[in-house]
Amino acid sequence: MNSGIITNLWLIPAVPCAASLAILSLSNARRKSAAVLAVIGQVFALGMSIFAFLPTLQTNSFRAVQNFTWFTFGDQALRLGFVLDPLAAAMLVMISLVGLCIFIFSIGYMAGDKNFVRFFAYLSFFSGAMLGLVLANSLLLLFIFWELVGLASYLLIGFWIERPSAAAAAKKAFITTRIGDMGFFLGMLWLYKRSGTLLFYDGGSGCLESAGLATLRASATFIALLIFCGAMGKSGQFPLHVWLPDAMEGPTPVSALIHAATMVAAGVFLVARVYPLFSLGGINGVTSSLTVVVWIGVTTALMAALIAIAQADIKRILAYSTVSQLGLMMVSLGVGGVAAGIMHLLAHGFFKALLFLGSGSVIHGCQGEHDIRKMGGLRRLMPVTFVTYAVGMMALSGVPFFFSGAWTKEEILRATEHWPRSHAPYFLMLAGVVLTALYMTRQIIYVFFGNSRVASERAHESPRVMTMPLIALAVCAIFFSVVLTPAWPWLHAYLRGEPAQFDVARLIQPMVFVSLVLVGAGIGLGIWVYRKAGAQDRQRSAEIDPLEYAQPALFRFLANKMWIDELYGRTVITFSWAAARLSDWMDRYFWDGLVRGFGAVGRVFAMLTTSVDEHGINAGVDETTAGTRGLGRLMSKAHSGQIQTYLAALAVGMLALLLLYAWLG
Amino acid sequence: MNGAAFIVISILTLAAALAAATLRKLMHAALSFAVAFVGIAAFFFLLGAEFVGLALVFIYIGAVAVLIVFTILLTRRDIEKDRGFNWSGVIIAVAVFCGLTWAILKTASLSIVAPHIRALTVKRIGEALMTSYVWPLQCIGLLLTAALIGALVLAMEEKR
Amino acid sequence: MTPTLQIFLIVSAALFSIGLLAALSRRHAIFILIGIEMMLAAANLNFIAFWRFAPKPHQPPVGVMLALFSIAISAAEAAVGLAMVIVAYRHYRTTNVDQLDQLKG
Amino acid sequence: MVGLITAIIFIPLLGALAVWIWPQKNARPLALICNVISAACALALWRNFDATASGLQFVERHDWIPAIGAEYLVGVDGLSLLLVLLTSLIVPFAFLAQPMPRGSYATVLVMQSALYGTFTAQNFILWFLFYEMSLIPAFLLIKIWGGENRDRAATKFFLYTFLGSVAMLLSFLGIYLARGTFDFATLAGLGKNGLLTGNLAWLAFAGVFVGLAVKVPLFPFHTWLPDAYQAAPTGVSMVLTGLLSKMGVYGFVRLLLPLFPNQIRVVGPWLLVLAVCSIVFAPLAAWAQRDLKRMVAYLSINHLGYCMLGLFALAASPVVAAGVDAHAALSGVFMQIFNHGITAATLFYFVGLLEQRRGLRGIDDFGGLMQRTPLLCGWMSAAMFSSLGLPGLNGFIGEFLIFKGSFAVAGPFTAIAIIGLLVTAIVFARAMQALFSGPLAQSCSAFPDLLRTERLVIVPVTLLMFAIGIAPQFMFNIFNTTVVHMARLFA
Repeated sequence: MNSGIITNLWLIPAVPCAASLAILSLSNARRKSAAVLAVIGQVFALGMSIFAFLPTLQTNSFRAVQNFTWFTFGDQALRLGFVLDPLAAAMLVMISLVGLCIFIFSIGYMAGDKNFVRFFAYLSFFSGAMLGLVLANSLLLLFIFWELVGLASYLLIGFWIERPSAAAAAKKAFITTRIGDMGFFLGMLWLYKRSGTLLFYDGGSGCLESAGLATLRASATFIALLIFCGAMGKSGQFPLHVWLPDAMEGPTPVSALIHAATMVAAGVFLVARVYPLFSLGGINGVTSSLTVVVWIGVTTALMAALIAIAQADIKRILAYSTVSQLGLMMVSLGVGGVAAGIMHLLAHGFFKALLFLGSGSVIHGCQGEHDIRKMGGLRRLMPVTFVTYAVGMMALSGVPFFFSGAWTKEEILRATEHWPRSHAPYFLMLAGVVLTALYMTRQIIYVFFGNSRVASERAHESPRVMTMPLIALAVCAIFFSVVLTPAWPWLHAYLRGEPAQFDVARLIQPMVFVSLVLVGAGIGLGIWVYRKAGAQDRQRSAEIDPLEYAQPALFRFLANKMWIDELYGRTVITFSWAAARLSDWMDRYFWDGLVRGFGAVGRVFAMLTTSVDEHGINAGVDETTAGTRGLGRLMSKAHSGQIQTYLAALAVGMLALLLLYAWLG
Repeated sequence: MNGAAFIVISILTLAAALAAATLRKLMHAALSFAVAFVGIAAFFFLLGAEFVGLALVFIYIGAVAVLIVFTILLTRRDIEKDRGFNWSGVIIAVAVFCGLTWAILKTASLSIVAPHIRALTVKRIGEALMTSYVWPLQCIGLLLTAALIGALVLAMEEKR
Repeated sequence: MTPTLQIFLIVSAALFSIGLLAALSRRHAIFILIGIEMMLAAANLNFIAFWRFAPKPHQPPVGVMLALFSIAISAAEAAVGLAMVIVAYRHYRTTNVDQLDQLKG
Repeated sequence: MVGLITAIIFIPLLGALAVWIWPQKNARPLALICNVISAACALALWRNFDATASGLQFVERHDWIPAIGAEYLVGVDGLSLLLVLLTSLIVPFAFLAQPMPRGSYATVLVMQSALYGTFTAQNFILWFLFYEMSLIPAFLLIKIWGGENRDRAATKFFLYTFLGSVAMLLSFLGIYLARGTFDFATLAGLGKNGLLTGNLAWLAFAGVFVGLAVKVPLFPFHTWLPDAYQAAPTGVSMVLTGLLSKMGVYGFVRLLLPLFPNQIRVVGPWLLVLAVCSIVFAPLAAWAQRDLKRMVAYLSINHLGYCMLGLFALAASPVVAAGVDAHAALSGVFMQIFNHGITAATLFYFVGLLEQRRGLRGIDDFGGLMQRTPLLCGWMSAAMFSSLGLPGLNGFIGEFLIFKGSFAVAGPFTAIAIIGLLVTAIVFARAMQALFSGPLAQSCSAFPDLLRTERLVIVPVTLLMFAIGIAPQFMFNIFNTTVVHMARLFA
C-alpha cells in the first residue's frame, strides 16, 4: 500500500481540480450537483491524505519522492516531483480537513447566491492547487501551484464581481502578491543556475540535500531572501501585508479557507520547506537570512496586532489577527523553531478557520452586517456560534491547558527565548500575546455580550449545515492539543523525525505560567477597558470606542491602518503610474520623434532648398503648430514635387556614398 | 601635351561654365554655355580625340545652344524675371566638388602622365562604329528618331 | 608641366559641380537643362581622359565610343527637355520650376 | 514527400487567385478551404518530419538565377516547421475572426504564402523575396481596410519596414560581394571566423540588425507597431502580431546570430539594454493606454522582448553559455514564438469581439461584463492569464525557460526584466477590473454572450494553450534537435 500511495500522490491535487473542471461545465441551475461534486472531491482528497499520512507514521523521518520528467528541452530534462514527508503529510491532512469543513459550511452560507456553482468550482480548484503546493518536490512545481492558489485567491476575492470594492481588492491582492512572487521567481532562477536542479530531494542530488547545498555557498543568503519575498507576499508580511485585510471582500468561507487557514500559511510552509537554504552556513542556527525573517516577522506580528485593536469590521479584525499570527510563525522559523512554527500553522489553521466561519455565521445571522459596534448580545441568540467562537478565541489568545493555540504559542516563545542574537523578539512577542488576548476580548464583548443593537435584533442561529462544521472545527481546536503538549510532544517529534516520549512532569513548565499571566493580563485588560462597551444600550449605540475616548490620536492612527495604504498610494502607486504615463509619452513623442527625425533627413532638404521660399516657411510653421502629425505627413514633405529637391537629394546621396566608400577604404 | 594650353583652356571653360550657371540674364547664360562647350571641345582636341571634339562643337553649339536660344525666345514673357536663387544648391555643389576632389587626390594611381598612342583617326572610329558598335549605333539612331518625333509632338500646338 | 590624369579629373569635377549648382539653384527650367548638359559634358570629359591616359589603349577605343554615344543621347535629351519646357510654359504660363510641383506627395 | 513545401507555399497563392476570381459570397469559404488544404500539408510535413535528425529536411533545390547565386532552396528544420505550423494555425483563426471584404481575403492569402516562403527559404535572395512579399499585402491591408488613422499608420509601417529591408538588402549585397554566396547554411558556417573584415562587417551587421529589429520590433524601433495594429482590422492585427513579428525573430535566429557572432559579442550589453527596455517600457506604456487594441499591441512588444532577451543573452555572453542554459534560452525563445503567436492573436480576437458588440474599444467603454457574458469573460481571462505567464498555461513555459537561460549568463539584465512580468500582470489586472467587474454598464446590457460559432473558434485555441501549458513535450519534440544543433553553432 505504501508504494501505491507514493506513486499516486498526484491524484490528491488532481481530483479536486478535476472536480472543479466538472463543476465549471455545469449549468448555473445545477446547484446540488455542484456542491455534491465538490464535497466528493474534497472527501476523496481527505481520504487520500490520510492514506498518505499513515506510512509517514511508520518510520521516523519518513521521506518518499516521486520524480518525473515534465519535458525535455534541447537534450536537457526538466524534472518535477512530489514528496511525502511529515511536513507535507501534516499539511495535507490539515488542509483537506479544514477544507472539507469549509466546503460544507459554504453550502449553507452561499445558499442564496446566484453564482453558487461557480463558487464551488473555484473552491475545488483552490483546494487542488493548495494540496499540490504542499506535495511539490520541486521549487518549480511549488511555484506553479503557488501561482495557481494565487489565481484562485484572486478569483474568490473578486467573487462578488459586481462590487467595485471586491474587484479592487482582488486586483490589489493579485498584484501585491505578484510583487513578492517576482522575487521568488528570481530566487528560483538563481537557485537553478547554481545548483542545476530545482528538485528538493533527488536521491542525494537535490538542491536541499548536502551535495546541492554545497554548490550554493555565499549566494544561498540572497537566494533565500529572494524566495522569502514570495513568502512575504503570500503570507502578508510587512511591507506586503496590505492586500490581506482587503481580501476580506470575498465571501467568508473563502476568507476562512484561503486567507486564514491555508493559502496565507503557504509562505510559512515555503520557508519551512526550503529551510536548509536559510540555515546554510549558520552559526548557532543564526544566518543573515534568518535574521531578516525574524525581524520581518516581529514587525508584522506587532503592527498587525496593534491595528487589530482599532478595527470595527469583524472580519478585518480576524484578518489582522491572521497577519499577526503569520508574523509569529515567521519569527518561530527565523529563530530556528521550525517544528514549532509548523505546529502553530496547523493549529492556527483549525482555530482561525473556526473563527472565520463563526464570524460568517454571525454575519449570516445579522443580515450581512460586518460592523461589530452594531452587534451585541448574540450570546443568547446564537448559542452554538457563541460557544464555538469562544473556543476559537481562547485558542487564538493562547489560554493554557485546553486549547491547541496555547501549546504551540508556548513552543514558539520558548524557541524565541533562546535565540542567540537578541532578546528583543522574545519580549516583543510577549507583548504580542497580550495584544492578541486584548483584541479578541474586545471583539467577543462587542459581538456576543451586552445588549442587542441595530444589526443583532433579529439575529438567529444558523442552519445545521453551518453549525456542524463549527462544532467539528471547535473539537479539532481543542483535541488537537493532545498531540501538542510537552508531556507528549508527538507532533513536534513527528515533524522533527524523532520518537516521542511521554512524560507528565514536563507538563508543568515556567513558560506555562508566563503565558497564563500574560493571557490573563490581556483578557483582564480587555474586560476592564470594554466592560461598558458591551453594556451600552441601543440608544447610545457604541460609536465611540473606549480607546478612542482615551487616546483619540492613537486610535485614529491604528484605525487607519497606520496610513500604510495611503503611504503606498502616494509613493509606489503614484510613481509607477507616472512611469507608465512617461513611457507612453516617450513613445508617442520622444522615440517616435527620434525616428521621425531620421525620416526628416529628407525633410531637411525640403526645408533647406525651399528655405527662402514661402512654401518652406509655411510648411515649417504648419509643422511646428501641428507637431504631432504622423511620419507619413512629414515624410511627404520631402516629396515636395520639385525636381530640384529630388536632384539635391540625389547629389547628397551620391556624396554620402562617396564618403562611405572612403570610410570603407 | 601642353601644360600652358591646358591651363588656358581650363580657365576659359570653367569661367564660361560659371557664367552660364550664374548670370541673371538667360540669353547671356545661353551664350556662356556655348563658350563653355567650345572649351570642352578644346579639351577633347588636347586629349587627341579630335573627332569627338568636333562632334561636340557641331551638336552643342550648332544644335543645342540654338535650341536653347529658340526656347528662350519662345518663352519670352517669362525669362526676364528669373527670380530666386537657392543658396543651399551652392552648399551642396561645393560639398560635392570637395568630396570628388578629395577622392581624386586620395587615389594615388591617378597621377600618371599620358602615354604615347597612335593617333585616333576617323577611319578607326568609323571601323569601330560599323563593326563592334553597330548595334549600339542602330539603337542610338532609333533613340534620336524617337526623341525627334517626341519633341515635335510635345512642342506642337494642341489643336482644339 | 605636363597635365596628369588627376588634373583633368579635377577640372571635370569642377565642371560637374558647376552644372549641379546651376541645376539646383536656379529657378528657371532652362537653367536646369543647362546644368544637366554641363554635368553630362563633365562625364564625357572623364571618358575621354580615361581613354587617353589608359596605359594600354583599347582597341576599339571604348572611351571615345562611349563619349560619342553619350553626346548623342544628351542631344536627344536636350531636345525633349526643351520641348517639355515649352509645353510646361504653355500649360502653366511659367517656366519657374517652383510652381511646377504636380509630383508633390 | 519532396514538393510538399512548394505545395504549402503555393496553395495560398492559388487560393488568392480563386478568391479574387469567384464572387464575393464565396470568399470566406474559399479562403478557409484553401487553408484547410495547406494546413493538411503542414500536418503531413509534421508527421513525416524526423524529429531526431538535425539539419534541413524535405530540401528542394533548383537553380534560379545562377549569375547572382540565387537558388530556389527550401527546406525545414525544427524552427521552420514550428513556424509553418503556427502560420497554418493563425491564418484560419484570423479568417474566422471577422467577415472581411473579398479583397482582404485574397491579400491575406498572398501574405500567408509569403510567410510560408519566409519560414522555409534557405537562400537569402529567395528569403528576401518572400520577406518583402509579405510587406506589401500588410501595407495594403492596413491602408485600404484599416480603421481610423489608417493612412498614417500604413505609411509609417511601410516606411519603417521598407527602410529596414533596404538596409538589410544592402548588407547582404555586401556579404555576397565579399563571400559570393547567399546560402544560409554556408554563410552560417563562415560566420564563426568573421564573415567580413573591418568596418564593412560592422556596416553589414548594422544593416541586418536594423532591418530585423524594425520587424520584430525591438525598442526603440517599435513606434510603428501600436499605430499599425490599432489601425488594422482585427483579423489582420492577428496575422500581424501572430506571424509578421515572428519573421523578425526568425531572422534574428537564422541570420544575425549565426552570421555576426563577433559583432554581437562586442555590442551585446547594449543589445540587452534594448531588449530590457522593450520588456519594461512597453508594458508600462500599455498600462497608460485607453484603447484595448493598442494595449495588446504594446504587450506584444513586451513579449517579443523576452525572445530578444533570450537570444541576445545567449549570443552576447562573454562566457560561452553552458549547454543547459543555451538549450533553455533557445527552447524558451522557440516556445515563446509559438505561444505569443496564439496568445496575442487570441487577445486581438477577443478585443475584436468586444468591438463588434460595442462599436468602441476603449477600456472604460465597458463594465461589469461578467454578469452579462460570463463565457466571453472566462475564455478571455484564460487568454489574458496565458499572456501574463500564469503557470498551467502556455505563456509560462517559454518565459520560464527564457529567464532560466538568460539569467545564467546575463543575470542583472534578466533581474531587471522581471519587472516586465510584474507590469504585465498589472496591465491585465487593470483591464480585467475595468472590463469584467463592477456594475453592468448601461451600454453593455444588450451584449450577447459567446455565440456558438465563436465558441467553436475559441475553444480549440484555448485548449491548445492549456495543452502546451500542462504537457508541452509534444511541442518540444518538434525543435529539440534543432535547439541542440543551434546551441552547438553558437557556442
